[in-house]
Amino acid sequence: MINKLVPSLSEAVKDVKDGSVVMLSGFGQAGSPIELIHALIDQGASDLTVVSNNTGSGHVGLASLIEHRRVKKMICSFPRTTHSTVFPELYSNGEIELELVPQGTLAERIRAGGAGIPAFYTPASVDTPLEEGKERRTFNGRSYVLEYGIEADFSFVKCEGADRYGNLVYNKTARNFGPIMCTAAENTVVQTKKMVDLGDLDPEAVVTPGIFVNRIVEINQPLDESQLIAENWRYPWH
Amino acid sequence: MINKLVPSLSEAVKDVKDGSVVMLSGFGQAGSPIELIHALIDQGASDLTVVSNNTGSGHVGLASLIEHRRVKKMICSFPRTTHSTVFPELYSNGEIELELVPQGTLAERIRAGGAGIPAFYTPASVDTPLEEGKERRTFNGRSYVLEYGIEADFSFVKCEGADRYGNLVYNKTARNFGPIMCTAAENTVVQTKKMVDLGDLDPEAVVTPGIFVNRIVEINQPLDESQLIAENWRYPWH
Amino acid sequence: MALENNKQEWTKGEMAQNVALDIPDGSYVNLGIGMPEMVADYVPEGREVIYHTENGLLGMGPEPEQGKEDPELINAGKKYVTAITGACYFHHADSFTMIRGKHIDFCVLGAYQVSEQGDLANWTLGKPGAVPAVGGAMDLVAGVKNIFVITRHTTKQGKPKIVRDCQLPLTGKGVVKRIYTDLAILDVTQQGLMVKEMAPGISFEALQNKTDAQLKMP
Amino acid sequence: MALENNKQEWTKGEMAQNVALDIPDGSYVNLGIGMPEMVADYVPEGREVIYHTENGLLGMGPEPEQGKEDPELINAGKKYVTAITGACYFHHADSFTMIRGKHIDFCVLGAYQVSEQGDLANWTLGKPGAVPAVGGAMDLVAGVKNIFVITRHTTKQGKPKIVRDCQLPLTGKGVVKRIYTDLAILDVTQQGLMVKEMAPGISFEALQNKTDAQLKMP
Repeated sequence: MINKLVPSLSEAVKDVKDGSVVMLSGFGQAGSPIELIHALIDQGASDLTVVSNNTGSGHVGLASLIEHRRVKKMICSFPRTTHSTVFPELYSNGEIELELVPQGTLAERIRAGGAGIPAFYTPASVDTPLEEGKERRTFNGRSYVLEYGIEADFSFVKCEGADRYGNLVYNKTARNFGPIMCTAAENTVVQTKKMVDLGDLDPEAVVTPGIFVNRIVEINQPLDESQLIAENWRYPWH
Repeated sequence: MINKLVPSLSEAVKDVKDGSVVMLSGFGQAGSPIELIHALIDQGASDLTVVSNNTGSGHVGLASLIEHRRVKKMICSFPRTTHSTVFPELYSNGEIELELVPQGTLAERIRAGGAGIPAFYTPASVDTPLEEGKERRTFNGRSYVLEYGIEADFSFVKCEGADRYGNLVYNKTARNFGPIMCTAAENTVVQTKKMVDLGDLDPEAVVTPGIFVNRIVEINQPLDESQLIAENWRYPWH
Repeated sequence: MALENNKQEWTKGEMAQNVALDIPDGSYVNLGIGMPEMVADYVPEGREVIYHTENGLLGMGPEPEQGKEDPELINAGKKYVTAITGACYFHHADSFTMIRGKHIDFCVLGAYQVSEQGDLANWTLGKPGAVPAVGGAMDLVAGVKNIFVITRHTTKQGKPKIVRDCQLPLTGKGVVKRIYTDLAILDVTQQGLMVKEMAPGISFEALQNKTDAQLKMP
Repeated sequence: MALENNKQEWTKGEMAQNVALDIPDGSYVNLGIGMPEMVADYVPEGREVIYHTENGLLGMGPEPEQGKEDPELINAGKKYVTAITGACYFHHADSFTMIRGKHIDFCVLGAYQVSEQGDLANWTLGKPGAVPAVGGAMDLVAGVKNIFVITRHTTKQGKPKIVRDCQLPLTGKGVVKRIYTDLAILDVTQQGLMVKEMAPGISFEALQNKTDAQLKMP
């Protein structure tokens, strides 16, 4: 019988290894799998390459993972936000690598990784400093650059509802990178606000088909990152 | 005010031109916009390049369009089915061109066309006769071929429900090529079984966002192709 | 046909069962048109296997009862099917993301010819003037983790289908992992075609005689 | 600042209104972070304009009432927003299909510099050690049908932002179609920068004096 629900966060993240490539869903706070990230801090893997749109805020979630020096390299489109201090500081000191990718290219590279497309051409970044090192090619008189699919060892994704097959639905703009990251990892680990019975999700409205999901952990009341930041929390809690 | 509903089939297809590239949704009968195709026959445009997974059955729908000698070239993955005689006959006589594309490559080329991706690499067709004429390239020790996005002048798509913004939902496996074809045409023309009020479609369950749709025509009771074929109908009716 | 010792070759049902026994619980499986479809009838008790059909359904169920057919619920062979509880629908690009992106565990396909290197020819006989049709076959062999072939060991004319080199146009090169015929189960390995199992009563010599490719016993 | 004849340059609101007037009924529009967001406040009566935010919402509505903020309903600037009736959600790859695939009609962006060829620099000042952040800007300028820039005509230090050639790192080359400043509306054409409209009371000479690029009257 198929049942992808695992009993604990530690079980869900147990086999991340030093050097793993880990995708983290979310656009800012929305869709960020904060409990899975904290479990990963507890688990201890380091030298990670993290693929995520941002670099976290305050001293919780992804910012805390970076602060714990677990991240060797960030692949992202927007490494600073209002309350991000951890990444900028390490970056200025040359203590963390950054691969800056235009947001649409990042999304398309993740989708390509999940779809068995090794590389594709896109017009974004042509004639800009981010074209540097990329192969340029002309189609129908317009210039494009070659970009490569990204595959990860793990994707950590937050969603709204899941069933035991791994079918997922999301909430509003917390969907963002979740569905494509589910497709692009060897192991996709999901935290859901609720587990539902098989058949409770409308087959026409499932966003992530279960085939893309390996493990699910139920976190009914996920932490509110902006509240934690406003109250100056740090993970581990103190 | 945005209202993409048009009053008639003839209005919906009025500006197809000789030589247009037209995508037709559907996998066999499921999802085939048969009323729009018949309206196109009546409209009269010829020398069309048609992108569709199959080539139609019997003497209705796409088969009838081909039988009326309106199609110069088919781009498809599976040009024969149980009841298809029109295309095979013309093809054997050298009276219609065929670009045979593996089904996944066809889907990805349509998606790429809609997503502003001019070209991508795929492993499908490597080391087969369908690799002929394609550029081959190695990534991480594996061979891939270069494939190009397809853009159309028109997409004709059948769906289940639509609102005046053009948001669409589909029915079961009639979804197939519809959503990607909606993205890949200059003009996307949709036949829907029902028009619903704005707000009646769940924003989390919309499959085709309205931005991809230009015109909608409501056909409450679309023809049943297999029944027409069983009863030996031909379009125009006789 | 009768084999030595009055034993029989495997029936179609037994061939399908041989395949089904090798597909573990929890697998995602795509079944080709024809004999491969029979595999779904032999899933052993206690195993949950999810069927993918490339026209946009994960969780394909059995044929509907008569009178309950839905022309908008079909499989890749355009036959009426049902959807199981927990199924979901998606469009063609997402469907081939599953295929090309190595998310499907097993694909069971028919064959015109399979070579000892695992080359597969199953999409066209390449006859001049005939309409070629490829469908999703080339994507499946390029993207699914394990490609199983189920086929009669020889053609109706008695010619070997398991060959040294395919004469017919290829679907993919070096893609087949295991071959299930009415006479044997063969593994494609770096050392060549290994006989994993033979139908009861057939000898290795008799099997080799019906096979163009060189067979090996492990 | 006061202009000749005691007339004033356009206010931010007037600048946003100038943009809004040029966006036809039924348009799909993406608004950049900051001043561009104000454009939504000036849609003329009777026009229906649909806002896209690249983090996965088509049909973005105004700010929520206080106390009704939803941390999972935000815009690209990570501000709380609402969704209009008829809105829909989608993932990031689909969102950038809309952008890259030329489905969005207008994008209104801020700028550090715009050149007379329509080159845009708006993502980084390129200072050593600073953290570069690009977001969706390069995709937007590469894919949206019409790129409008809304910006002060000069920097706070009075330096021209409309320049012969951008000194700052580019977001895209030859991408801007029209520039809305507090002093003028400028069209990027093959003949150069055409003055479409000037703020009341400013002379062409005064405008040219505050502009590094060569301006032309149509």
